[in-house]
Amino acid sequence: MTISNLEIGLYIFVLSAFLGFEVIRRVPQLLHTPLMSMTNAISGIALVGSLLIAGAHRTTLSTVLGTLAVIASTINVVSGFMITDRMLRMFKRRDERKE
Amino acid sequence: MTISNLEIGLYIFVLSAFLGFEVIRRVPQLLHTPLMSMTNAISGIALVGSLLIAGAHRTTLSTVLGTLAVIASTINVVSGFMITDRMLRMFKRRDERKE
Amino acid sequence: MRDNIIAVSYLAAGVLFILALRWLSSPRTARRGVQAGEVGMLIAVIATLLRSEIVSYEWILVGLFIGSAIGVPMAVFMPMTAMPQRTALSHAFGALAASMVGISEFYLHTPRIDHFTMGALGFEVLLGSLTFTGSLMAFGKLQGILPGRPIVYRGQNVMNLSLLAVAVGLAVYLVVDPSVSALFPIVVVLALVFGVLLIIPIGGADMPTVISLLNSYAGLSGAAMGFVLNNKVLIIAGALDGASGFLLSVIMSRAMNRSFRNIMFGAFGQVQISAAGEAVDERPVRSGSAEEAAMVLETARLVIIVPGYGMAVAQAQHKVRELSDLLTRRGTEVKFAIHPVAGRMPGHMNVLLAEADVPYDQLIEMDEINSDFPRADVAIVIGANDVTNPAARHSQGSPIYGMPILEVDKAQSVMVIKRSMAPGFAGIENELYHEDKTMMLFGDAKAVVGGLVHELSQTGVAV
Amino acid sequence: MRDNIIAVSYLAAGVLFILALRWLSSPRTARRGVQAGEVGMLIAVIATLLRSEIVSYEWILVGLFIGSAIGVPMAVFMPMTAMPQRTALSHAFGALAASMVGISEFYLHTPRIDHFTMGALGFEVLLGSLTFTGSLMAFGKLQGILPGRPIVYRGQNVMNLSLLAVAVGLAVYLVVDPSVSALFPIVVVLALVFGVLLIIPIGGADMPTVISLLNSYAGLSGAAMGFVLNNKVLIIAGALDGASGFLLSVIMSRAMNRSFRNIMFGAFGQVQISAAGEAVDERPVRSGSAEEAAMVLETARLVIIVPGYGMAVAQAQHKVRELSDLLTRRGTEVKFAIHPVAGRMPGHMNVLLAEADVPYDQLIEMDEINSDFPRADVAIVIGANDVTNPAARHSQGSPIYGMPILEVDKAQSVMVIKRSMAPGFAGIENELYHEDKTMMLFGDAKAVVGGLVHELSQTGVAV
Ligand SMILES: NC(=O)c1ccc[n+]([C@@H]2O[C@H](COP(=O)([O-])OP(=O)(O)OC[C@H]3O[C@@H](n4cnc5c(N)ncnc54)[C@H](OP(=O)(O)O)[C@@H]3O)[C@@H](O)[C@H]2O)c1
Ligand SMILES: NC(=O)c1ccc[n+]([C@@H]2O[C@H](COP(=O)([O-])OP(=O)(O)OC[C@H]3O[C@@H](n4cnc5c(N)ncnc54)[C@H](OP(=O)(O)O)[C@@H]3O)[C@@H](O)[C@H]2O)c1
Repeated sequence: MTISNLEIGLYIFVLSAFLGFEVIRRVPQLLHTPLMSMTNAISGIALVGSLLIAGAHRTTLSTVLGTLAVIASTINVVSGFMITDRMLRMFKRRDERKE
Repeated sequence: MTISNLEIGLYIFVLSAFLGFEVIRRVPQLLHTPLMSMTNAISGIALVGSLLIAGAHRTTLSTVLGTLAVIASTINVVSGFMITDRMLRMFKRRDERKE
Repeated sequence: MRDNIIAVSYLAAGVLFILALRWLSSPRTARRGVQAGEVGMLIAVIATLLRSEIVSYEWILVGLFIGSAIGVPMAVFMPMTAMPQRTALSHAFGALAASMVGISEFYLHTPRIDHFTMGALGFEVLLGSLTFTGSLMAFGKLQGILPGRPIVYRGQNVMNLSLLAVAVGLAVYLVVDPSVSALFPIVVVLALVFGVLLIIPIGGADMPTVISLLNSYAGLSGAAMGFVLNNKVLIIAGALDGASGFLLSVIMSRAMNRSFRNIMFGAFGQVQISAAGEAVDERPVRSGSAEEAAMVLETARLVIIVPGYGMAVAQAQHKVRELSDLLTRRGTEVKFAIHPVAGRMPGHMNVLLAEADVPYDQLIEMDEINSDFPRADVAIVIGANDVTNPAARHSQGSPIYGMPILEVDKAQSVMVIKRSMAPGFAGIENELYHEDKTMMLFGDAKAVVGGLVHELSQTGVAV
Repeated sequence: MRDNIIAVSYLAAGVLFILALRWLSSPRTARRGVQAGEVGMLIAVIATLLRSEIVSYEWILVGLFIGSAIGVPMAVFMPMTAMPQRTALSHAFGALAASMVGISEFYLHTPRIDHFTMGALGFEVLLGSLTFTGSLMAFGKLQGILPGRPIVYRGQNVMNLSLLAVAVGLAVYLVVDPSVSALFPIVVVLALVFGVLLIIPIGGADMPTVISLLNSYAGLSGAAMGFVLNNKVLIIAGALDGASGFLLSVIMSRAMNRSFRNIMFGAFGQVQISAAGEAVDERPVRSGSAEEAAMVLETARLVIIVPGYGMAVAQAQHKVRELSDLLTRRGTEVKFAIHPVAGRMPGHMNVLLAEADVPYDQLIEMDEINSDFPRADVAIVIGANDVTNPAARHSQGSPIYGMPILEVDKAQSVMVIKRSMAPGFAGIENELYHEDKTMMLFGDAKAVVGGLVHELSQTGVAV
């Protein structure tokens, strides 16, 4: 990593963190539990890094660790999005209830 | 400019534009006029580019245009911040009025 | 090492600009926002001056000096009523700087410019140049230097669009083959001309929306400069600016019930308002004197003041505050009803009343105050017209149909202060003036409100 | 060309993640948010699979398959009451992935690692490893595999802090001289151990705040991975995650009136609650039967239901909804008062009641409902305790002093459903139970509410 990569990373990190604060503070209490599982799902983006390690096939150690990482992040992605959706489907307004 | 610079620029632009929307939609109507003059002041950041041209002393043309640009952006910076502050000083709550 | 310090400084400046806008979300923190912005700008400028590209400071100092010599008096002496003009002028300066920098960059590097840089440069110079002349035209119209009425002729839209198409086409050609540098000045000139033509068909009263759009263009051209110079704080500030201008024009268009497309394409197809087709309201109009009005006000418990563009024209805000203070001292509750597009600029009424020392917690936004009108004994409409017009609620053919209004007609009685029966910005009649409960107080807003103040202070407090 | 597509895809994925969270700001758009997130993830994964670094897909497929085989059943069969545990487990997985990737990267490039990469790697692996074991411990405590009570011993804080200091020190040493690769496994092991020790002294009930903090750590370690791999979407997602965890823990700490510092440093200095010092309330307690309670409810016009942790324990939400429906059908207005930290997780009560089909516009937040209590004929407190304790308002020595509460004691009459006089999470007595207007209905929440439903449906509608 060069210093300019570090700089770019910092820009992106700072802007995203700011944006995260602004966006998340507008999530109502009502949806705080789905918010938690949604961020769990998004944290599954570690999958990107894991795939790169598992698929690069460089050393046995890295392939094993990479595959473990793929498993762990896939669990997060799959269960995170599914649970969030399952929860959100339950939230209904009074007028939507009798369908 | 390389393609990777373009990519980085796009990331920063998109994140900042998003952040701008989130932040600015929370500015109340009450302060829309100061908001306009504040963004005028911030747009004076073109000063950064202007200084680089005016100070590099490469061709006569670029020095002249650069100096013009420095003048134009300095006007924005100086008058923008000063007017915004002048306006905001006028906004008082009922309990602050009798001071 | 120096490069790292510079990189960190730019990041810090970007963050401070974001904080500056964030703190504008409340009047309590807004001044802190200005300070954040100032510090950010200072940091960015100092960091730039440290850069190795800068070899001589003489012209920089000259520029900074002249700029401050113009900017400081402008800030100190500018009357608050001139804010729309000032904003237009400021966009012109911003766009000027962007295109000057773009032009310099082009001639410094031509003919060895890569495609990407040329693309960003083209964008910067095109937008910058058209925003420059467009904003100057807008300034001229608002300041009254140029005639405010729209200048329209046959085939105007076709001509404007073809001009723009040619300019964009040449710019694209330059991107494909950046060595044909002779095309560049043509692009600049076409863009400058287009900026003028863009504003000609737009009436002075439609300027605020256009100005916001130009704000957004100026921001985008600044961001493009950031791409050209590979400078991230320019990109951040440009994006913030672009977002702000865009949002404000959307807010205005919504509150004015104009279509979003109408706004996006700015001037093209500006709505032609024909007041002719409408049936004339034949009910009589009741005109009253300051004395009669004062008598009604004496017994009121809740009075809602509805200011509009006429208050700005007459500079009546100080007299209005006197009236409000007088009523308050007599035990009457006074509130101000602020429509989002009252006046000619977002937040116009708020700034004027703040200038006259009206506390901002007395300025109530439309959604909140509308439920109070039925309780109000008197609604005093001071130089407002369209924003109170009940036609918006029921008259489907009206140009303001569907626009949310201040429900002044729900008050127990209404007083309207204006000089004549002339229509407002939208050019349509206002049936409110013909209602039984309405009393017209004809005259300049400052004079009439002054008269009310005089009458009210004559009679003792204990009525 | 392919690289450009990949770069644009990652940007699109980042934008979609931001939109996903943005659309969570309203229940109407929230499901669209999930879709945005899913599409973003799909785009990011496909883009990654296109990258030239990936030479073989076998282990990838194995990993994706096993992961889905575990993830899908987990999502389908997980009861809503197990959400806190699931969240903890998910942070463990995220952190595990981050540290596995970090460890691989280290061994792939050692000893030729530059200082910056080593810094980011150290951060990633340290945070990842401690979050991994910490989250597993939290999971164990919440699931009841490990004892829930805090395990405290002398010098614990000193020991934990020194351990952390050693781990950080070694990591810094590695940054300065990345060639001493033998230090790396030591750092990993120390971090893993620290994660365990960090959670040991924290009681099960304090877990939710800690979990949110771990969420934030996991996010930061993901962002560090983005720095190591020079991958921008990882940085964006990590930052969003970090911000979310941080904000939620701040919200919880505020609503629980715990100091911010207390939260920032997580476990250290967990508040020692001593209920002993307090004077015991000697007023008698009035215990009632379901029959008596039903009689009171029959004549009520407005009933406010206050659910708490006990409703979750008893899984009584479906019975509660039956009660609410029954009352509504009899013409009684029913509202639910939701305290921000009722239950053991932010939004806990909302999810449970939504599961039981209670419409969300009937769930009212604290600030809004508090003004309704004086109008309420009956407030039914179902398994809530601390969030209703009036001591928060006046008893300065109390651990919950200053915490905003639901003002149940302002209702005309109060019914409290719980199994005993045992205290809640904060371990303190609740004077509400001793008030004249309070009737205690002892028993498991599900059984008692079921009894109320039974009694109420006996008597005809026309009372
Ligand atoms: N705020 C914005 O951002 C914005 C932007 C663009 C367009 N607009 C448009 O501007 C309009 C604003 O509505 P508005 O109700 O504030 O104003 P308006 O509808 O334009 O009406 C202003 C009224 O003030 C009266 N007036 C002018 N000078 C006066 C003076 N010296 N003393 C007393 N009265 C005077 C005029 O009547 P007389 O000539 O009879 O005196 C006129 O009817 C809306 O149609 C809105 O869509 C607003
Ligand atoms: N929501 C969050 O994010 C969060 C996070 C961390 C901490 N907390 C803390 O958790 C507390 C939440 O307050 P709360 O009022 O919801 O709960 P609480 O104060 O913990 O009280 C729960 C009550 O439910 C009763 N209960 C337990 N099982 C029951 C059952 N099966 N049937 C009937 N009643 C039962 C218990 O009394 P019996 O044993 O007598 O039945 C207990 O008094 C607050 O102190 C808050 O600070 C919340």
